[in-house]
Amino acid sequence: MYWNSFSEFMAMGNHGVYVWGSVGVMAILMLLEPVLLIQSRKNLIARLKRQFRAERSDANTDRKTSPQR
Amino acid sequence: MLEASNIECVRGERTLFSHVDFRLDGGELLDLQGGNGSGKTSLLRMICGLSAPANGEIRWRGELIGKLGEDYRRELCFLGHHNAIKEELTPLENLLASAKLADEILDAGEALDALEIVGLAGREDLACRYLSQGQKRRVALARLVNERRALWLLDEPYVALDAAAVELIAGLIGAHLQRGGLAVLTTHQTVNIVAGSVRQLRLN
Amino acid sequence: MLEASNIECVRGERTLFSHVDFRLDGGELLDLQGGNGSGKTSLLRMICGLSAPANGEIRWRGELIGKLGEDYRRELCFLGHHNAIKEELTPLENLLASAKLADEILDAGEALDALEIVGLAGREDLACRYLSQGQKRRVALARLVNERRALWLLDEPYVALDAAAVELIAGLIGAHLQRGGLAVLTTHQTVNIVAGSVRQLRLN
Amino acid sequence: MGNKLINIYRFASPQAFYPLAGKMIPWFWTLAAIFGIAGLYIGFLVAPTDAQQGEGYRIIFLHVPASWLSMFIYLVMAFWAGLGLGFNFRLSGMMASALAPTGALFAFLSLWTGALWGKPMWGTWWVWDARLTSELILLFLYVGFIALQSSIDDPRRADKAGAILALVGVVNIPIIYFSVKWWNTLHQGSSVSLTKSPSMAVTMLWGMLLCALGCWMYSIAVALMRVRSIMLERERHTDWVRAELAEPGEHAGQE
Amino acid sequence: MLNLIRAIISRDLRLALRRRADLVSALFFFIIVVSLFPLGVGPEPELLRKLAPGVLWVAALLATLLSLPRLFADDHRDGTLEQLALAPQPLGLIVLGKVLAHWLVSGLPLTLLAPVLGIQFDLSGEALWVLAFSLLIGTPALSGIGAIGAALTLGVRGGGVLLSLLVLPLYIPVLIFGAGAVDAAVIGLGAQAHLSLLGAMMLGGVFFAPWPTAAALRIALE
Amino acid sequence: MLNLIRAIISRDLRLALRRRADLVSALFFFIIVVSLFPLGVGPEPELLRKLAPGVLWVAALLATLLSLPRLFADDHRDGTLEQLALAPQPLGLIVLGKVLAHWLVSGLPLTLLAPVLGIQFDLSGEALWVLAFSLLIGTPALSGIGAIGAALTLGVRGGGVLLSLLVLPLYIPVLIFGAGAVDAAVIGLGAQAHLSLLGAMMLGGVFFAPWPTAAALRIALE
Ligand code: HEM
Ligand SMILES: Nc1ncnc2c1ncn2[C@@H]1O[C@H](COP(=O)(O)OP(=O)(O)OP(=O)(O)O)[C@@H](O)[C@H]1O
Ligand SMILES: Nc1ncnc2c1ncn2[C@@H]1O[C@H](COP(=O)(O)OP(=O)(O)OP(=O)(O)O)[C@@H](O)[C@H]1O
Ligand SMILES: [Mg+2]
Ligand SMILES: [Mg+2]
Repeated sequence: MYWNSFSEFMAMGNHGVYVWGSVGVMAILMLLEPVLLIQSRKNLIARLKRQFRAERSDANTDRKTSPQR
Repeated sequence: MLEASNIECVRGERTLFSHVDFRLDGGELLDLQGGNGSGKTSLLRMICGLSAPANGEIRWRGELIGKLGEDYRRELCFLGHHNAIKEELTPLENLLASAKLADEILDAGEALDALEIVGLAGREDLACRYLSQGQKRRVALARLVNERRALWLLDEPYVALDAAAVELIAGLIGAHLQRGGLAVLTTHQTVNIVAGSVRQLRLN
Repeated sequence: MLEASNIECVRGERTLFSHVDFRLDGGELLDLQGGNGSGKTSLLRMICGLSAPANGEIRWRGELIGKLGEDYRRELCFLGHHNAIKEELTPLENLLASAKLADEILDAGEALDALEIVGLAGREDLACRYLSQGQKRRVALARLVNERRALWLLDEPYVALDAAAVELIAGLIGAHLQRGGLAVLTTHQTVNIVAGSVRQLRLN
Repeated sequence: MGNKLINIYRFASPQAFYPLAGKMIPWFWTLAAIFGIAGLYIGFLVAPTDAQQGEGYRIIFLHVPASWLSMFIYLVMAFWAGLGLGFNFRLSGMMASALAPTGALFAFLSLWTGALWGKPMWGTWWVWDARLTSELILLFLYVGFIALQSSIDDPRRADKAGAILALVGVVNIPIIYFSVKWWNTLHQGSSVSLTKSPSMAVTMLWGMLLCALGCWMYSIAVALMRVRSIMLERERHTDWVRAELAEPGEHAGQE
Repeated sequence: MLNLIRAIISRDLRLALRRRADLVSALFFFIIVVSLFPLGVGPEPELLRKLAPGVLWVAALLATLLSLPRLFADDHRDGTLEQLALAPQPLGLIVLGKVLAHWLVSGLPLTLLAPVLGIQFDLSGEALWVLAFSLLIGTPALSGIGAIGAALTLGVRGGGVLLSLLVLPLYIPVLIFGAGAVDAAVIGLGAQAHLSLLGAMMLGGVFFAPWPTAAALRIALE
Repeated sequence: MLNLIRAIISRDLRLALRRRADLVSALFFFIIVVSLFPLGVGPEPELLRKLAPGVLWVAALLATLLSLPRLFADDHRDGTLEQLALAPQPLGLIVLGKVLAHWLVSGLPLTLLAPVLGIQFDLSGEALWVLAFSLLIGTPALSGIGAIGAALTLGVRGGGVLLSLLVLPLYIPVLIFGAGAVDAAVIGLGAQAHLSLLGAMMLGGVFFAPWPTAAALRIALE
């Protein structure tokens, strides 16, 4: 292990802002991307399911209400 | 109500027509006839007040239309060669926007009904750019469904419409005339309209 | 010569038509029918090769049109809803330019004759922007006068034309068919064309 | 289309690929985590300080992987797009669309980390030198690709148009990569090369490589996740999507 | 009356949103022009700081100038302009609505974005404020004055150039006072005088210009 | 083949002449941008000389960028593009013709005018030559590359901005080398290297770009 203390690690030889700024943004974005993906996938699936259900019920009611052509 | 006397139209160096007179009252239809380029569109634009005749005058309820200005425009509905619809907007948005600009009150429900009447049910929310030629024309004509202004000026409304739609528009014009409205119409197709009386005016 | 089998057309999420088949030989006219938005224009564009059908194939002299490419395009003349004329150019310039781009030989004399035939005598040197709606259409249709390609695809050629011009264009199409040409036509007006045989295809 | 092509078409069909991708995703996540943690451990806890740059140099463990990936993903994306344009595979267009946002992310991160590095090292956030500029162009290209695709409604047309753009933009990649060689710039030249022995300390090299591998695995995982969503969306009219989304209790294909 | 203006604005904004282009294009153009300069001129911060007011204001002016031809052209082509001219309200009010919509779509975003771009040029906080404020009151004047030119050149052969020719002389005072205000702030002098002149121009551009514009439109439709 | 290209060029030139706008607008825009700068920046000759290569090249680039949307849009709207796509010749050749016509209308006049404007900025004779030459070989590349973007964004929602967004990244190298060449000449270094790179870009832009453009046009027509 290279570092002597945690505070030294955080300070990064006076370049803490830059180093941790990079690490932070990169970490946030790389975590955010999959989270957003999962979220949008959930929404998509819900939307598609709703749509399919609507189509099925349309088809059913059509068959019930409309007389044989 | 609408009177034109001794109208002359000059385009470029060409006199398209001159000494044109007519008079139109409530319930009457003026059927403007003439070949391509005979000046029908030009005459209609003069009646609108968009351009001024080289000679002669046009009166509405006895007054010069130039003098009446807004009061005249409030009683007039013009549909030209161009559809005056925006390709980016949906039929519903187009209809609502044009009603608002014309200072008419039209709620979304009425607009949807109008669109259904002209056969655009199911396309209310599709941008107009995707519509077929005839469907675009129908969007423009949907204005007529709830139009209660006295004077309709229609420049070849039937263009690009299929037989059913032509029938429908003719019916709308007929109903307008029966309500006591006036209409000036140009078309190259022969279509029957039920009207108090049809006057014909042949240019050239 | 022109064969289509099992064509399907999808626009957006909507299937406009499917299982469309037809076959057309020399001297025959295909009369495409259907209401506004039924897919006539879409089918014509597929026959041109401008868009690909979702399903099915179109053959010309037994070969797929996609494979033939330029050889097919050299035998085809398409006139769409749009006139494909430049408003800034005169009718004469428009006609000459479109002939050149289509790799046809047309000298100024022939072009002037063609314009006269479609009734534009005296307007050859007026920029098209000043022409009336019907006159613009006539400029576009003037191409047909000297057109000797085998396959004509005409999308509502009669729109905006007066009765005389409609007659004239119908005559041009008839002559083309009698020369052994093929034509596919859409129109909402009923016009008689003298042809070897007329096949009708109703979409929707 | 010949029969052979149709076979490949089937093989690369979304229907076959969808479950396969689903199975692969966890593996790539695992690999990404392993490589990433190892790389960061070496880079931030083991590697010694740099004589000239002090501790600030540690940004290299983020900056270089991000820069590499931003270029590499573009190449892969262009490859898929070209495949789709040439052979009309449905899958390849979807892959290209799935890769673009991740590529844009890395291009942005390359710029961001580079700027944060530049401030302490060069005293400025930004200079208009060849490498920095061409990396910015790369970001624009990604954004342009995404914007172009999203402004075309018809997915088939969007794929084709995007493909043409992606292929045309490929010329930018060698420009970025060789910019430091072709022009003398502020940005430092390549220190990792296959021919010469690496000029940097071995630990640092390892840290960088591991981080890059981690980013690579991450990209694959994320792209696979995204492509699965795109597949569902685009193929929503097909029976396999209906079957895929059917609730356990009910029949997939009624009728 | 307000109703009408609101209707016009909402229609135009919706169109802009639908096209997206209109909304972003002036903005994007602005960003491009402003960022291309450092690329072409070279990166010395001292030089850039001197350039900043000029570049930012010229870019804003060009961005507005470029969006002008489309102000009435689309409506003209598809027949909407005829309908507007036939509407039972003064055409001047309709034009006022369109001018405001144009500003919302082109001028306002520029104003909001300019300070961010100013940072690239290393401007001081004070100068950034003056920049934003000068654009806020300067851009409506640009839209209003431009509308006259756009209407005069509607459907005229060679419209585009003619438009610039007509409008530019009228824009130059706005440019000079706008850039002057920022310059003054950069040097540390007060920008008060410049700004109040700009304000007067804005009032003229917004409330006076629509009437000649309406007259020009009626002529174009004849 | 040459016949076809000639036919296209002569048609497009005649249209441009008829519209006049097209012929002068790029040029006029160029003049405006170049002359507005001294107005915005202030009159110090030292500063101006430093600015000159950047300003002139950026202005040329913007002038081209702005004329791009109309490259295919008019033909698309009035149905001519369909006819071109149905012509019995490779669409790529037709595009080549249009690119050349575009250059004749926008790039060539710029090139001829640039030295005159360069004098305003107090450039040396040598630098003026390099400026003109760099524009002569650089502007065809701009037209060619731009055509790809114009075709890709044809009829697309948000066309205008998207076009700039797509084309600009590809223009930046041309800008850098173009302005770089003039810069080198101003400082007194050789501009050889820059110019030969520009030449390569020109060949690519003129002879390679038409093919992706043609493909993009076919997609747009679908
Ligand atoms: C926004 C600014 C920056 C951008 C866009 C950028 C871009 C890039 C790119 C694309 C690479 C990968 C290409 C290659 O491996 O040859 C790279 C590598 C690298 N960059 Fe940057 N960079 C930026 C700022 C910096 C700064 C400020 C430094 C350090 C002072 C730096 C140091 C490095 C190093 C050491 C490498 C690795 C080169 C190697 O070993 O191959 N970069 N950068
Ligand atoms: N500057 C001009 N010089 C000469 N003739 C002109 C000029 N401008 C217009 N024209 C002519 O004026 C006429 C305009 O006709 P208008 O559009 O009113 O005809 P229309 O009866 O509506 O025809 P259509 O049935 O084709 O719509 C055309 O014959 C046109 O050629
Ligand atoms: N993206 C889309 N989503 C849904 N429907 C669409 C889409 N694009 C086009 N359409 C529909 O496709 C059809 C296109 O029809 P087409 O233009 O071929 O009709 P047409 O038979 O030529 O009609 P017309 O007689 O009016 O010219 C229209 O009904 C239109 O509404
Ligand atoms: Mg008419
Ligand atoms: Mg049709």
